[in-house]
Amino acid sequence: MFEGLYSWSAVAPTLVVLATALIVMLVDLFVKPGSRIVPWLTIVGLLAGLAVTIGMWGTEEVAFSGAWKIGAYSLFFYALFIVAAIITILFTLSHEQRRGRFPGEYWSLITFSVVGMMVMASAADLITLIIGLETMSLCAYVMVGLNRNDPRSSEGALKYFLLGAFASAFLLYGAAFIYGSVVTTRFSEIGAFIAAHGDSIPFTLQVGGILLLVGLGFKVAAVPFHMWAPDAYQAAPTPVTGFMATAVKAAGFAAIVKIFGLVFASSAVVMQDLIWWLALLSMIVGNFAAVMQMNLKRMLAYSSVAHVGYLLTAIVGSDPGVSLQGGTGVLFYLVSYTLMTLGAFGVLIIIGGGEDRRETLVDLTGLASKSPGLALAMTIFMVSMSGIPPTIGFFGKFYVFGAAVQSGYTGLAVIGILTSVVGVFYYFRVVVNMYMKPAEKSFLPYRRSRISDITLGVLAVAVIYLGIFPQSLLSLARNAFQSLF
Amino acid sequence: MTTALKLVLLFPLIGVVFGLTFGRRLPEKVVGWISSLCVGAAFVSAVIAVSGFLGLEHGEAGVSVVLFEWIATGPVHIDAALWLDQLSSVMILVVTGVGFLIHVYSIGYMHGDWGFGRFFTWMNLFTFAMLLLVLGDSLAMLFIGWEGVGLCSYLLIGFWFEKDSAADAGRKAFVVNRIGDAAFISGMLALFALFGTLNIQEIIHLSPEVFAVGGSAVTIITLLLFVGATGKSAQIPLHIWLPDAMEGPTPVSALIHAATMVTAGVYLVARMGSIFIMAPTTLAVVALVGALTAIVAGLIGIAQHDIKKVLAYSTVSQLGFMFLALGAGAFAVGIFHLMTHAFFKGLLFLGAGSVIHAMSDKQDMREMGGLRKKLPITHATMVIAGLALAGIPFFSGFFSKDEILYEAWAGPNGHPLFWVLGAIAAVLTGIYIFRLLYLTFWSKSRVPDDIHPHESPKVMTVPLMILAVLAAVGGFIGLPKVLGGGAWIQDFIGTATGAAAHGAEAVGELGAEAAHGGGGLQVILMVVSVLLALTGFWIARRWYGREEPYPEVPEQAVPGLWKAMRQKFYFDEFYFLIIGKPLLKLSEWLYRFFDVKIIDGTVNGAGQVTNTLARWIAGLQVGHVGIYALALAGGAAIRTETGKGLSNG
Amino acid sequence: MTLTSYLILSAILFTLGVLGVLLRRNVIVILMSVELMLNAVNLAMVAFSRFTLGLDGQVMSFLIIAIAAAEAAVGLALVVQIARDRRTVDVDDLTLLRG
Amino acid sequence: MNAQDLTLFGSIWAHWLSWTILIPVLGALAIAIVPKDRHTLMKGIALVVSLIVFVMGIAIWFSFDPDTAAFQMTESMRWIPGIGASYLVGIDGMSMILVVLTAFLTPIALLGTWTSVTEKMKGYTASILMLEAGMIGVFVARDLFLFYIFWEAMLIPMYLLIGVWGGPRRIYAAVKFILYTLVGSFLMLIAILALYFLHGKLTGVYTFDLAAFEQIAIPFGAQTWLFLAFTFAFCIKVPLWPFHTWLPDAHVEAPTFGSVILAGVLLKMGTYGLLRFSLPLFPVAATLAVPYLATLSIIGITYGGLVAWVQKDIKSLVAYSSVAHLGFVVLGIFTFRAEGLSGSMLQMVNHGLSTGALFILVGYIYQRRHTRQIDDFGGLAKVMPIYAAILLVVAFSSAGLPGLNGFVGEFLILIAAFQVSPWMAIPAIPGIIIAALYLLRLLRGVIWGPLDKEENKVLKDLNLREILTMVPLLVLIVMIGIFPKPFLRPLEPVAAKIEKRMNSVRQPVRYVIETPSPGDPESRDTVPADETAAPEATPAESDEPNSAEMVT
Repeated sequence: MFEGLYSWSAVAPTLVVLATALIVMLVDLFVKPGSRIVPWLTIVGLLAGLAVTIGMWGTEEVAFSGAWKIGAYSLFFYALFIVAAIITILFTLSHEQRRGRFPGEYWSLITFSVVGMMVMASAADLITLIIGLETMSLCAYVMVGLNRNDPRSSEGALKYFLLGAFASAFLLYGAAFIYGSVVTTRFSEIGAFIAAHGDSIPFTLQVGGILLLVGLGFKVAAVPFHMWAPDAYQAAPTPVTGFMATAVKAAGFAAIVKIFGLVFASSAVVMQDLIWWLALLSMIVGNFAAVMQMNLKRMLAYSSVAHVGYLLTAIVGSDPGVSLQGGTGVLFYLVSYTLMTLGAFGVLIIIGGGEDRRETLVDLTGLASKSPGLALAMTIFMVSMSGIPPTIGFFGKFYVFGAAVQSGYTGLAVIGILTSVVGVFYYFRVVVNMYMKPAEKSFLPYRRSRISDITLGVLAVAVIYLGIFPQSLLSLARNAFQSLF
Repeated sequence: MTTALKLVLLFPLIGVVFGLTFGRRLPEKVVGWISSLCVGAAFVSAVIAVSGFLGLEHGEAGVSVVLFEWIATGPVHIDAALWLDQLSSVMILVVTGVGFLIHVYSIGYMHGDWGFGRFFTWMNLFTFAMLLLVLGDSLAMLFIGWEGVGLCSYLLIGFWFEKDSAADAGRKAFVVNRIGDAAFISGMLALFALFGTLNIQEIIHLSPEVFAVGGSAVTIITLLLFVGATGKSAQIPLHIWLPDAMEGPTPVSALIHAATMVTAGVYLVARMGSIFIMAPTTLAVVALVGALTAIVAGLIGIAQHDIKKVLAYSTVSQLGFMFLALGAGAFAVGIFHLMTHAFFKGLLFLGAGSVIHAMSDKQDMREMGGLRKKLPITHATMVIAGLALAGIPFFSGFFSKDEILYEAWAGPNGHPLFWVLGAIAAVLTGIYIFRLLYLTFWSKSRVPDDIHPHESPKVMTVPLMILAVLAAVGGFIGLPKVLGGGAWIQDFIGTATGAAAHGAEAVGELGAEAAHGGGGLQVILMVVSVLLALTGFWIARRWYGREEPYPEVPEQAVPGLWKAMRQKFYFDEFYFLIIGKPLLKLSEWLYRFFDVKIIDGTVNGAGQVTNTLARWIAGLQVGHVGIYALALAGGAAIRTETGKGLSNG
Repeated sequence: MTLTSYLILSAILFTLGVLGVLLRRNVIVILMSVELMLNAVNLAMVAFSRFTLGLDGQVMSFLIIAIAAAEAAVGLALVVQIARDRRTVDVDDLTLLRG
Repeated sequence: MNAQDLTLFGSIWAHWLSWTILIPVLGALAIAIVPKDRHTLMKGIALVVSLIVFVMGIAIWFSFDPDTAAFQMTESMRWIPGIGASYLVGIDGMSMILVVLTAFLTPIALLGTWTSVTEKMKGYTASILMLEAGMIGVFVARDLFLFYIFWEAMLIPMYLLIGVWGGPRRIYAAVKFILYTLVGSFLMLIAILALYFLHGKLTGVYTFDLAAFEQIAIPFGAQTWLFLAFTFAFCIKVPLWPFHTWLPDAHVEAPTFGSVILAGVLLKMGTYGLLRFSLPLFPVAATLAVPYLATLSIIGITYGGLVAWVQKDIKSLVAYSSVAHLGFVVLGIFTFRAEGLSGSMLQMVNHGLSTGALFILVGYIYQRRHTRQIDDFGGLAKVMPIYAAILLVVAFSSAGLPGLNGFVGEFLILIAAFQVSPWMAIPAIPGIIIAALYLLRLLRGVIWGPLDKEENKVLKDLNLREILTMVPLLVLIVMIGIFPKPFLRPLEPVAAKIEKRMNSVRQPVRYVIETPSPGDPESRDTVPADETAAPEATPAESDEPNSAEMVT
C-alpha cells in the first residue's frame, strides 16, 4: 500500500506546472504591471510541463499511497489541459488591448487551475479528487470576476461562486456517504466493493454516488446543474470563458469517466438511468436555449451544455468490460471539443479586440468580406461543432453516438442527433451572419496578431486534419482509457 | 427495296437538317424547293419501295427493316424497325404524295412570311414523324411518330406564335392529344405486360393465344388504344382541339389537320384491327363514337362562318365516318375513306387557302361570295372536292363513303342503327359543303370593296389541279364489286388489317352475302346515299342559294339549336367548367394552401415549435441565483428520490 | 449515540444549509448557509470515521475546513466587489445576466 | 514516352477515382491562393480543373467494362482501423454514369453561368470545386463511413452557394436546405451506426464495407427501422413528396450554377442512395415498403406537376417539375424489376440533363432581364430564335417526348411498374399529361405569344459561349432519346443484380395479379382486374422475370 509513497516521477508533470505557477506569481511581483515576461514565462513553464508529460508517455506510476496514480489516462488529460491553457494564454496575450487588463495573477491563476485539473486527472482517491477540484474551482471563480470594471462580470462570478460552493457541498456530502458506506476513499476499493455487491449496494452508497454526480455535473454544467454556465460564461473575459468551456469541462469529465464510467459502472442501473436523464436534458436544454441567444458567448455556453449532453451519451451504459467505445469516445470528443471551442473563442477574442466589445451575432456581419480568413476559420469551427464532416467534431459525435448505439441506447442517440439539428441551426446562423448578411455595424478595427493568426490556423487545420485522419488521436484516446484498468 | 424504304425516312430528315442549318440564310425559293423536293424524293422512294413490295411473292405479310436496337434492357427489347405492308404502303404513298403537293403549294402560300424556313423545317419534320408513325413496326416506334407529329402539329398550329390565339391553340392541341396519348401508353403497357413485346406483328400473331374473343382484357386494351385514337383523330370527346388548330397556316391545316396526322388514329385502329376485331364491344363503341362525332361535327360545321372552321368540322365529321367503318369491322374501307379524304379534304383546304390568300387573309364566308369568276381554278377544283366530299357519284368520296354506309349496316360488326346515324351525317355533309360552296363561290358577292380577289400563282394552283384529279378519280381503285369493280383497295388493305386473317369467317360470310342478295342491299343503300347527298344539296340551296347579303334562314327557323351549333355545343365551356377550372383551382389550392400552408407549414411549424421551446427553456434562466440553486437542489433531490425508487424496485 | 443519530443531525444541518441558500437573499447569509452545509458534511465525516475506525474521514474533514476557509475568502472578496459596484448584496438585484 | 512515364501514369491510373476527387480539391486550394481580385483567373482555374475532371470522366467511361455488375477501378486503403473504416472506392455502372454526369455537368454549368456571379469570386469558384469533389465522392464510395463523409461534406459548399450568392430569400432557403437534409442524414448516421454494430455482433468483424453488410441477414425488426432511417434520408434528398418543400426554395434562391447542380446531381444522390443502400441492404423491408413508396411517388408525380403548373416563377416551376420527375424515378426503383431499375437510373441522367439545361436557360434570360416571372416574358421566339429553339427541345425532353431522352426512362419505368401491378402504373400516367400542361405553359408564356414588353424587344439572342454550353446537352438529350443503348448498357448488370437481390428475398406468399406469359395456352385472356384478389402461393424459386407480381 505504501509502495508508491515516494514516487516523485508520478507527480513530476504536476510539480513542473505548480512550480511554474509559483514562479510566475513571484516574478509578477517584481516586474511592472502588464509586462510580457510573465505570460511568456507561463508558456515556457507549461511547455516544460507538456514536455515532461510527453516524456512520460507509456509509464504508469503510483504515489501517495495509491491516492495518486498516473498513466496514459492522466497524461492524456495533462496534455489536453496544458495545451488548452497555452492556447488560451496565446490568445489573451496577443489581444490584450490595454496592457494590464489582465493582471499578473491571471497567468498564475490559469496555471494553478491547470494544477488543480492535473490533480483531478491523477486522482485515485476521493480526497485527491476533491483537492484538485477545489483548487481548480477557486481559480475559476476568481478568473470569471477578473473584469473588474464590468458589473456583470462580478455578478457572474458571484453566481458561479455561490452555486459552485453549494454544489461542492453536495459533492462533499456525497463523498462522506460513500466513505461511510465503504470505509475507504480509494476508487479501486470502492469499485471493488460495488462490483462485489452488484445491484444490492447500500442505499447510502447510492446516495453518495448521486450526490457526487450532482457535484461533478455542476462542474461540467450538465442540466439541471448548468444554470450558472451561461451567466458565468457571458460574464467572464472571453479568454477565460474559452478556458472554462474547455479545460475545466475536460477536468470534470476526467473525473466523471473515472467515477461513473468505471467505479460506478457495474452498479449500472440507477446511475446509468440518471446519467441518461442528464444527457437527455443537457442535449435538449442546451441546444434549444442556444437558439435564443444573440450573444455569442452565451450561445457557446448553451452549446457547451449540449456538448456535455453528447459526452454523457457516450458514458450512459457503456460498460468498459464490454467495449472501450464509450470512454474512448469521451476522451476523443473532449479533444475535439477543446480544439473547436478554443478556436471559436479565439475568433471571438480577436474580433472582440481584447475588450470584449463585440460578442453578438450582429457583430459578425460582414466578417467574411473584411476578414475572410477569420470567417473561414470560424466556419470550420462551427461546422465542426455541428458535427458535419470532414471535421473532428463529426468524428467525435460519430464516436459518442456510436457508443450509445452499441450499448443499446439508440433512442437516446436518436434524440441527441435530432437536437443536434437544432444545433446546426444556431451554429450555421453564425455562418449566415458572417457570409450572407451585409455588415450592419461599421466594423471596428481590431488588432491582428501573427501569434493568434497562427494559433487559429493551427486549430482550424487540426480540426480538419483530425476529422479526416482521426486514427492517431483515436488510438491515443483508446490507450489512455485502457490504462485505467 | 429496303434501301428505298430507309430513304423514304431519310429524305425528310435531310430536309429537316437542311432547314435547321440553312433555313434562315438561303432565299425562300431555294429553301422551299429543296424542302419540297425532299418530300418528293421520299415519294419516289416510297413508290419504289411499294412497287418492290408488290413485286414480292405474297407469301409474307410484309417487309421488316431493322435499323438498330433501340432499347434493350431486362426483358424489354425494342428495335427501331420499319414494317412495310399493304396498309403502310397506302399510308406512305398518301403521306408523301399529298405531302409533296402541299409543300409545293406552300412555297406560294408562305411567300414573304418571316418564318418561311422554320415552316418548311417543321413541315419536313412532320413528314418524317408521320412516316415513322405509319412505318413503325412496333407500337413504341409508332408512338414515337405519334408524338412527333403531335409536336409538329403543336409547332405549326402555333406557327404565328405572336397571335395569342395561335399560341393557345397549339398548346390546346398538344394537351388534348396528350390525354389520348396517356390512354395509348396505358394500352401499350398492358400489351407489353401480356405479350412481353410491343412488336405489332408479334402481338397480332400471339393474340389468339392470349386473348379470348370478347374477353375483358382485349376490350380494355382496345378501348385504351381507341381513346388514344380519339385524341389524335379528334373524335368526341377529344375533338375540341382540331377546330382551334385552324390557327395554323392553311397548308398545315391541309396536310396535318386534314390529310395525314388526324388520320393516325384511324390508322392505329386499322393497324391493330386483328385485336380490335376480338373485342366486339370496343368496335361498337368505336362505331358509335364515330357516328356521333360525324353527326355532331356536321351540325357544328353547318353553323360556322369561318371557311376553315367549316372544313375543320368537316374533317372531324369525316373522321367520324372512318371510325364508323372501323367500328363496323370494315377496316379496309376506313382506310379507303382515309385515302380519298386525304385527296379531297387536302384539296378543300388548299382551295380555302387559295381563297383566303385571295381575300387578303379574310376567312369569314359572310364576306365572300361570287368568287367563282375571280378564282376559276380554285373554284373548279374546290367544287370537285366538294362533290367528292358530299358523295356525289363517281367522285372519289362517293365510293368510300358509300362503302362505309354499306358496311355500317352489313359489315362484320355492322348494325342498321349505325347506317341510320351515318345517313344523317351524310345529309349534314351535303348541307355544310354546299353551304360553303354557295357562300364562297356561287352567291352574290359580299366582298368588301377594299379587297380585290385574284387567282393564286401557278405554284399553288398546280397542286390544286393535281389533287383535283385525284379527288375526282381516286375512288375507282376501290370500285365496289357490285358496280363491276374489283374492290381492289379493300382487298389489298384487308390483308394487312387482319380482317382477312382473323375475321376470315366473317369476311367469307360477307363475301357470300355480297355475292348472293347482299349485292342488292348494297345497290339500294348506294342509291339512298346519293339521295341523301342530294338532299343536303337541296337544303343548302334552299337556304343559301338566294341573292341576299347573308341569308339567315336556319337562324330564324331554329334559333336555339342554331346558337348551340354556332357555339359548338359548348364543349369547350363544358370542359373548362368540369375539368379545366376545377383542376386549376385544385392546383392553386394544392400550391397555396396544401404546399405552402400544410406541408411547408409543418416544416416551418417545427421551426416555430423549436423557437417557442427555446424561448421557454431560455426563460428558465431567470438570472436569479436562488432559482439556480433551487434547480440544482431540486435536481439532486429528484435524482436521489429516483435513485431510491429504482434501487428499491 | 449511534451513527444514525449523528447522521440525522448532519442531515438536518445540511438541509438547513440548503434551505438557507434557497430562501435567504443576502449573499452573506447564503455564504454562511453554505458553510453550514460544509459543516454538516464535516460532522458526517467525523461520525463515519469514528464508527468505522478509519482515519480518512478525519483527514477529509480537515480538508473540508480548509476548503471552507478558501471559499469564504474568495466569496467575501467577490461580495465586497459587488457591494462596491452595486451597493447591494441582495441576490434579487443581481439579475443582469439572464435569458 | 519512356517506361518511367508509363509507370507514373500507371500509378495515377491505379488511383484514378481518387484523383477525380482530389483534383477539384487541389483546384480549390489553388484558387485559395490566387489574389483576391483576379476573378477571371479563378474562374479559369475552376473551368480548367472541371474540364480535367471531365476528361478523366471520359476516360472512365471508355475504360469501363459495361458487362459486369462488379465494382471496377477499385481502390482500397486502410483509413481508420480503429473503427474499421477504410478508404474503399470503386464504381459500377450506376456510379460510373453518375460520376460522368457530375464531371460533365460541372464545367457545363460553370460555362453556362460564366458571367452570372461577379462578387466574392474566390469563395464561389472554390465552393464549386469542393462541391464537385464531394459529389464524385458520394458516388464512388463503397464504405458507408466514407460515403457519409462525402454525403454531408458536400452540403457545406452547396449551402454557401445558395446562401451567399443566392436571391433575396437566400438565407431562409439555405438554412432550410441544410436543416431539412440534415434531419434525414443525421438519422441515417444513427442507422449506419446501428448497422455497423449489428454486423459486428453477428460476425465479430467491425467494418463499414458495403459489401460486408450485404452478406448478413439482418433481423426483420432491425431491418425495418434501418430501412426507414436510410430511406427517410434519401427521400428528403430526392425529394419525395411530402418532403419536398425545401427544393423550390433552394432552387429559386440558388444562383444558376447552384440550381443546375442541385437539380442535375444532388437530387440524384437520394435515388442513388435508395438503389445503393436501401434496396440491397434491407430487401425485405424494402419489399414491404413498396405500396407506401409507390403511393408517395405517384402522389409526387401528380402533385408536383399540378403545383408546377400554377407557378409564376420559372425556377419554381422547374423545381416542382423535379418533384414529379423524381417521383417517376422512385417509382421505377420500387418496381424491383430490371427494366424499371435501369429506366430509373437512366432517368436520373435524363433529369440531370434536361433540368440542368432548363436551369441554365432560365439563367440566360434572368441575366438579361433580372426577372424570372413567366408573365414578364412572352414572344421571345421573335427576338431570340436560337434560345427559343433550345428551350423548346429541352422542355419537350423534360415533358418526355419520344425521341428525346426523357421518354426512354419514363417508358421503361412505366413498363416495369405496370408489370408489377397496373395500379402502380396507371395512376402515374396522368403525370404525363400534367407534364405537358406545365411545360407548355412555360413555353407559351416565355417564347410564344406577342412580344409586348418593351424590355424584351431589345433582348439579344444567345452568344457563342451560351450556345456552345448548350450544344453538348442537346446532343446528349437527342442521343439518349434515339440511341439509348450505350447509356443503358452499363446500367443493365447493376439493375439485374439488384433485381436478383430483391427476388431472392421475396416472401413465399404473394398475390398474383397477372400470370399469362406468351405461349401459355391455359392463361388466355387474364384481365388484370379479374384476378387481383386471388392469392396464390408460389414458391420463391419459380420466379420468372416476366411474371408480374407484387408482394402485398
